[in-house]
Amino acid sequence: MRYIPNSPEERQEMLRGLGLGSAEELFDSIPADIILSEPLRTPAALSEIELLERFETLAAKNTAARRPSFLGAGAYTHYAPTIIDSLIQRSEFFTAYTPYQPEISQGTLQAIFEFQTMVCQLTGMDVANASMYDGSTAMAEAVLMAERVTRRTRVLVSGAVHPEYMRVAETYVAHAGIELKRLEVDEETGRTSLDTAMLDASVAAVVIQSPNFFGCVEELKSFADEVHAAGALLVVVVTESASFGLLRSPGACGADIVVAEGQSFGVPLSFGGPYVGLFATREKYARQIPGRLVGVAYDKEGRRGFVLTLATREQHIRREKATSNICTNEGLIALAVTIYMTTMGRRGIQEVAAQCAQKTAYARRRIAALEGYTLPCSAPIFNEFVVRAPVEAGGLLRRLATRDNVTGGLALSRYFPERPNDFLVCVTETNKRADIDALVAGLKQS
Amino acid sequence: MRYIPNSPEERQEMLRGLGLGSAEELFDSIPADIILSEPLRTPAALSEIELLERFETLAAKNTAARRPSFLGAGAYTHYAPTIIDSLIQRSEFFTAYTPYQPEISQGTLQAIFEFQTMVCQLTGMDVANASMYDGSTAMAEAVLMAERVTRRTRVLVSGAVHPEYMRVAETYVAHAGIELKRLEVDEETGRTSLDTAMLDASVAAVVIQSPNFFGCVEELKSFADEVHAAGALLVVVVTESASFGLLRSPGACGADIVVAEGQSFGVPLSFGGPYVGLFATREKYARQIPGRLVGVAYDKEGRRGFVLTLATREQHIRREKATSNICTNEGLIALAVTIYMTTMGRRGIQEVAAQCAQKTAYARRRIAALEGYTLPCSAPIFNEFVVRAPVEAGGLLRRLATRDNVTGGLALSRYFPERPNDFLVCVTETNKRADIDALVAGLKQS
Amino acid sequence: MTITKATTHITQNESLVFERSQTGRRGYLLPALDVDETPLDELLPAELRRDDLEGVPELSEPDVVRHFTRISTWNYNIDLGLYPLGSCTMKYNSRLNERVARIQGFASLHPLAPEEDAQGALEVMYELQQHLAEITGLPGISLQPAAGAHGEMTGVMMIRSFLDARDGQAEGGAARRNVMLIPDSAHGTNPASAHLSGFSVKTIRSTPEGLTDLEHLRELCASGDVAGLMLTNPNTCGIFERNIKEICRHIHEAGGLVYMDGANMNALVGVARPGDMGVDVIHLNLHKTFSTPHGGGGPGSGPCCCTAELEPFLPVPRVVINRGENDNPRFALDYARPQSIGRVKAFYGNFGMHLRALAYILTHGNTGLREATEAAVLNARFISHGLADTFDKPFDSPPMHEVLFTDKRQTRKGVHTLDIAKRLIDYGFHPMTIYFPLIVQGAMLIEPTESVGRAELQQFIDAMKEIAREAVEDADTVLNAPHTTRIGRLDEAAAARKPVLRWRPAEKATGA
Amino acid sequence: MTITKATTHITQNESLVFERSQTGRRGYLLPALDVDETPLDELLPAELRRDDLEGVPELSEPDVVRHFTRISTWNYNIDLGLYPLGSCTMKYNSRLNERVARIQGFASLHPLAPEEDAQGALEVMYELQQHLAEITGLPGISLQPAAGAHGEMTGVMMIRSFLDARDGQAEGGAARRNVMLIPDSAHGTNPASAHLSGFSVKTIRSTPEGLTDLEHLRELCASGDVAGLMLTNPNTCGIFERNIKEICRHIHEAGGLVYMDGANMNALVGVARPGDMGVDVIHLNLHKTFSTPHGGGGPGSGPCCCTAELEPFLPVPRVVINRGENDNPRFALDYARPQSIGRVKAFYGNFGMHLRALAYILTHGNTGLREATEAAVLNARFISHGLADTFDKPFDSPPMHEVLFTDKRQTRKGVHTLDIAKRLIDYGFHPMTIYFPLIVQGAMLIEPTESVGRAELQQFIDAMKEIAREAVEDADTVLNAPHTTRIGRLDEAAAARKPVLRWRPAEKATGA
Ligand SMILES: Cc1ncc(COP(=O)(O)O)c(C=O)c1O
Ligand SMILES: Cc1ncc(COP(=O)(O)O)c(C=O)c1O
Repeated sequence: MRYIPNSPEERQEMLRGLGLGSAEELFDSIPADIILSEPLRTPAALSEIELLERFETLAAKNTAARRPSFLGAGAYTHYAPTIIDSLIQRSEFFTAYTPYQPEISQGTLQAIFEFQTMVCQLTGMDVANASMYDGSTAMAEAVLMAERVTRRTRVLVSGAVHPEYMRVAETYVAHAGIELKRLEVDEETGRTSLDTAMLDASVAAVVIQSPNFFGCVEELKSFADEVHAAGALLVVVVTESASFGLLRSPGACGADIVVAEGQSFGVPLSFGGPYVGLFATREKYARQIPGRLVGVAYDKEGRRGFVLTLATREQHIRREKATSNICTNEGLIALAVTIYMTTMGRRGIQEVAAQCAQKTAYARRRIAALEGYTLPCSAPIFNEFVVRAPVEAGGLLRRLATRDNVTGGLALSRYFPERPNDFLVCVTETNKRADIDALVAGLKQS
Repeated sequence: MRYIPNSPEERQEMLRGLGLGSAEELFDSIPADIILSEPLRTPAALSEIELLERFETLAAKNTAARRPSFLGAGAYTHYAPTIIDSLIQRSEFFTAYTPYQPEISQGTLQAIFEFQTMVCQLTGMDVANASMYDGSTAMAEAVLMAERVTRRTRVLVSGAVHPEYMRVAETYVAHAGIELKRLEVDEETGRTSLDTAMLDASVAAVVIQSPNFFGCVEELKSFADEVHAAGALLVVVVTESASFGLLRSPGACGADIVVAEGQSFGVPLSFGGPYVGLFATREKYARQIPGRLVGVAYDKEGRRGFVLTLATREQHIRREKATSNICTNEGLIALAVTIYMTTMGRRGIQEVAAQCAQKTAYARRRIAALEGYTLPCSAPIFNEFVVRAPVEAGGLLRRLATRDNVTGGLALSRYFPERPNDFLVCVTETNKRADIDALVAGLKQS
Repeated sequence: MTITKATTHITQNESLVFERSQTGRRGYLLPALDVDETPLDELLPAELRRDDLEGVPELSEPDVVRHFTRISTWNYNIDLGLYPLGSCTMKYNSRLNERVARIQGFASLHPLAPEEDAQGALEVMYELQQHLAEITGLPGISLQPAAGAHGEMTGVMMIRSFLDARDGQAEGGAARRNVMLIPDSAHGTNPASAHLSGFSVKTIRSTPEGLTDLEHLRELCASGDVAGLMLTNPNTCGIFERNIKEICRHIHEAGGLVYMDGANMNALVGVARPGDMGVDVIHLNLHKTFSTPHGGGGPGSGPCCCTAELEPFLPVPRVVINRGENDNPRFALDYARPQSIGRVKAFYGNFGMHLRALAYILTHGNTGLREATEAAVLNARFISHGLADTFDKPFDSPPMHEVLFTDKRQTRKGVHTLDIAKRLIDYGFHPMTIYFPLIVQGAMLIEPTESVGRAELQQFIDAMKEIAREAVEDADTVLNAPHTTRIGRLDEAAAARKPVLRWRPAEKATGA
Repeated sequence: MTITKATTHITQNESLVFERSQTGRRGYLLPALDVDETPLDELLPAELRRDDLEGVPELSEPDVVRHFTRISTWNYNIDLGLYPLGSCTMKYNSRLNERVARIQGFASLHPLAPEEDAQGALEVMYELQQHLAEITGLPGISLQPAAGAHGEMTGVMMIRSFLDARDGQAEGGAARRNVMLIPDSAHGTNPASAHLSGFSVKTIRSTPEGLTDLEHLRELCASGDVAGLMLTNPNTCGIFERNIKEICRHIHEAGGLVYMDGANMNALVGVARPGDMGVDVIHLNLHKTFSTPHGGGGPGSGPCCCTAELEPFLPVPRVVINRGENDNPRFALDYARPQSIGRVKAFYGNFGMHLRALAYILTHGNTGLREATEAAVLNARFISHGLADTFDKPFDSPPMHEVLFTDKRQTRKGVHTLDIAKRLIDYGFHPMTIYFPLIVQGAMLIEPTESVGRAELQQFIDAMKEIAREAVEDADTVLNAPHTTRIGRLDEAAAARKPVLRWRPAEKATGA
């Protein structure tokens, strides 16, 4: 096997040096009756040429990857500067382990510190961790943290939170003695309506996504006041990080915990992962935060460096009492996001957001003008919006795909069977006017 | 411009610091009447997105790049291990300059030393340089070197040398007082026939390509004896380096100078360049060799290192008396070739050669069996051979391309108008049996 | 000889991006907006908008490239040398697999694309599931978990749901069995995951041989409230639990299920299968055994593999195969699994890692997979043998893919595991895993993997022996190590006391 | 404090691949042969075959990756810091351009593919030619030369052919004019290229201002045998030849042509054009001005640009545009140029570099090209100003994109240019170009390019000043520099006396 340095002959010599007659003897401590008697029934080795052909063939079957697309709903098509991928491919970054030995891991550690800082800047919070698996698990961890902080056990979750995030939260709390209650969504505005009656002393947190799953920007400030009045925490979820470039930060709106999916910042769609969860909160909750944290430290000569810190929160020290069971996180993806934020920078992140909003407004105007199509939600939006078609949306989108070679959006029936004709359209800076016009033309014909 | 660190504001400050009022003043030493009055009429700046789209569109027009191909004739389609490109993309290699400062260039210098050594091993010679522009200029430099060594002015060049190499040599010697004479090629064997009458005391060198342009392996040994008897040098040219894995080395056959095109060793076709010229010779001619040489050197503590050496041959010291005018060579391509030779290694290089020969033999048998097609040359071949079609080859190949989506080879009429029906077929380890069968089927139909 | 410098070495003092930032620098360019512009206030009311991105850096592209290239040189990495972190399986990361993961048809595929337009991706996942089932001997696979700990949580939650379904719940909805047994040698994520799944953890002692104490296990099982056992095998001492079948039988007889932590599967692939040992559910670390890059801390992938009995409880959606017209396979996502524990992550897991792991399996081939296991164990034995006379080996059972030593013989002179680890850096090696497992004092857990050659293993052994010598003759050199890095040991205690977790403008220095 | 080591730092002692090689290791796998095998002897008679590849290394893939990754860390590079090599224009190498060059439709295109199947590649070359013509003000372009020196040879050979065609040949076929004038400050490739083209070289003196001596030029022209002049502008002292038009007029009046060495075009792009100065032919270094990577010594690309008068003499083939049916453009290769000097290279030049250069031009845009020129000259001025009081400036004309200093003020204490250069390494910088141009003693030619920010320029200035101080107060530190590299100064004289130019088995050491 070409990845194994020692040749068969060398390995024979080594075995002899150890006084062993054969490789089998290496496994003498395994009872004979559980030793495999014949080779695994997996395929024989492929050469590089064959392997690449194989995967190229498979990739070609993913026809959606070659089409202009208006899919969003938790994963977004944004421009990613080329330097991101060339930098994260340096072996110094991608083949390194978790930075347990700071003296020879300063590259990773400093990058994480920069990541934590930029996440705080975007979310408007004080402290951010080194990353969670993705936005959905970050939200679940936020719910668990709210319980730790408030010692209360009920959590109100907006019905306009990404349905898959909701399912993940349900799984995470199933055995944690936490009850999730759903907040209604206002038909007309598309925004979450908070039934204050539900906001009693048992409520640990209220979880709001903004822009929400239907694309509507929530009035976070007003939520914050009511939630805090009830002694609960406001958890804000962001699935489209590009919105940070235009929308008032959750922190500025009074959020206590902000979780987000960072994929929009230079991370390939890659059929859903690996992505990266952003997790930020207030200074006072720093010791309740899940996951890794990097902090400043100095050596004897007073030189500044960075280390993993506040480890007493974590599983390898605290075991079952840890703030989370997470160990490996999304390091390299967090690095990609860091390079994205650094390259686009203060102005670029805002320009991307502005272009998303502008192009979306254009698409919205064009579609609203179409005979038979309506836009059910009245609230302000960022770069996603619901369209109500005169016909069943699933079939409509299929026609668009096959006839007009455009993926027109997401049929909401996937998550909401009761909404057969609605679909969610997402427009980003990468959608050309021509693509939008093609979409509109396609809708018109259908 | 995003590649320029200093912002416009910063540059203004710097100008002020220099007591300048505007950027224009930086160019005060240029007479006003030759200063451009308006901007260049080149296009306005493209964003990354636009630029990539632009080049993808252009690349898509290169339909030949997507077809199974049997083109060779100086540029060959071989398998290149993936690690080559990922290693040469390390900035430590590709953004470094010529290693003039050995203390901080040992990576480049050691790699060149390894390159020189492996070139010697493959060619069977004593000394190799750090690379020439490509095989064709390497051959021209060999002719010039032969004149320097022998002080004779006539050079006999086989008519079976790559026609483009021949043209390059003609240009190089045009003003060097060297006369090139062509050696006939035997119609029946396809091999060069050496007219001993021409081998007089004025002959500096005899230049033979093997395998030659028509794919035939030359009898180098017998040439060597006659050439040396006449006091001339034998220059051997190799355009298909993969052949080193199977054919007796030119050195073992008595060559005095060996030049080769290294593209076969992991270098992309890239429409003809950049490629890399290999240049090797005998110890005794080391100080007559053109181009850079890397040698072993030691520091005060006796640590081994590598340096550019024998620089007194070169233009920056010797100016018009230099052995060549070459300065920048093909460093990074030589590195790619070094990584290829190291990865494929002793056995891999031989296996590639064996597979080329085997698949070529198969193709040859299949085509020979075709009604109306003949193989004019009788000499042994490596992985290229001439096919004589019953019809005009140009049109035949065009039909194969459009109808059967295969590039069947090179019509020899491109270089030899007198051979309308002949075309050159090249088969490598990358041509699948299915491709060969498709070619044969296509020929049959035509 | 000391050198005075105007500027410390440029690659040694790269500042933070924020310190490098200069107002007005720009590293990007977007295509001009191609639609007619809508006034901002029509887009969004002012109170919903932000004015600026205070503090976010402004840099040119070369600034960015130089910054990250420079700091990257402060990292050790696999391509530089041996990275013998026990339990982490730091093996060669194939460039071919990186290339595969970047094929446009995969990299640009949206997770919500219609199934019929994503058949290639679903096929990749399906095929990987098949191979992992064959490798583990467990037929039910979910690729959804994003890392090992995530797979653990998934697995123990499945056990929870299985038991609840089987036993029903006690009055008051409490679970009838809620004790999860975990050896004291287990990785911290095990108890943490058990806790997250609502189990209370009881710890099993290890024997002097470094194996699970069967006696103690029996005792604990007696209590009747045992839901299951989480066992790592080979365990974190690098020793194969040779009583594994008996252990599984005990747990099963006690009405519980057995979870195996598969972090150490690099010792078993192609040699023995957890399913054949009686294990009910396991997670794999694709970022260990199957060489997907660690990336400085992730991403990982922690597929969960289980028995047919547990399969109904796996997370949804499942990737399944249906026979379409003229029965060509059609791959689909199946959500109709009423007993499923639900989702543990949005979408389908870290697909990019699935691609790499499948490429790993296909590149090795079935015989290559076993060959890698043999080479990994052989290398560990080579080190075990080479250091046996120099360092204390707490257990003399033969090690599998990793070998455990302690600092017992070195402590006399005040040299501890941490010092030995730091000193190794000066010899050009990454340290081994230290102070894990917790059951031995000053643990040094060494896992060379199959990706290292004989000569380098010998260099490592020589270095360790030399350090042992230094520990006696020149302890200070070891106690003050490392001496060859850009910074010395950092004061982690102080860092934790007054944590500085983000940069603030106050600290702005002069950039580069 | 000295550290004893069992093994020297692993990244500091990587051996040669040959020393690492172990018989039986393998780093490749090919698909199995899929045709029925022919007996070797039928393929080729034994006397034409070789038995083995003696000495060629055998390594696994991880061995190879580790080997080249380790030795790569011994290189300085642009992404680490300032690389101020005068005359070399070491600017930022865009990753975007690297990506463009790797697009499969270009990378896999065979040079002999039928023109109709390679239209995209031909269009790339055609468009690049158009832009270079606009930038130089010279309409005739050939992209065939592979580097600057190659472009020089091409250009002067064109002059040769032009003159022969214009003047005919003297009896005996000797050329009527065969003197090429070259300033004493010229780069070595200029005389070498002139010689290769059959010219005899006469050297022109420079004035105390660092300009071409017009008086001397007139004298030399008087002789009547002047074929032309090879001039670098800005010249290699970084000074613009302000008399350029007058110089060209003189040469033209004397019946010669003017060749301009375009290596320093980074000072002129978008600001002034050689064609407008009276230059007849020039080469460009795409690997300097247009940022194609130097690659540790190449590949380069040296397009030749000339007047309409000289165009017929350009190498064949030319890339031309024809209007096909319903006149969409059709790009073609034109060989029918009877007066052409012929080919200078197989195929069409270093196409991969053409792609990168075109990407550079399109990414900058016309205004960006000028902006880069301004920034480059500004940075050089900044350094010139910052070091003016510390180092000797041989000429006080304002520098363009590079600035020339000498070691005059430092030599008193025995510190020379070489020592200053080596000492710069300890400060984290790559040295400047040294001992070139030859017309000044101890030359230090500094070219920062536009790719470096203010703060780093200042660090460089501080370092140079500090070294100047050291040269007085602590000369030994400078004389023994560098102190921070893996090896010290190497004995180059000894290396040249007994050259060892290849590894031989004899030298085999123990590998890693
Ligand atoms: C034995 C063991 N179990 C579980 C884990 C957790 O895996 P992960 O870090 O992927 O969550 C690890 C890895 O650190 C481990 O070594
Ligand atoms: C002034 C000058 N002329 C010519 C050359 C030769 O260019 P190349 O190295 O590309 O052959 C160089 C580059 O070193 C140079 O600096």
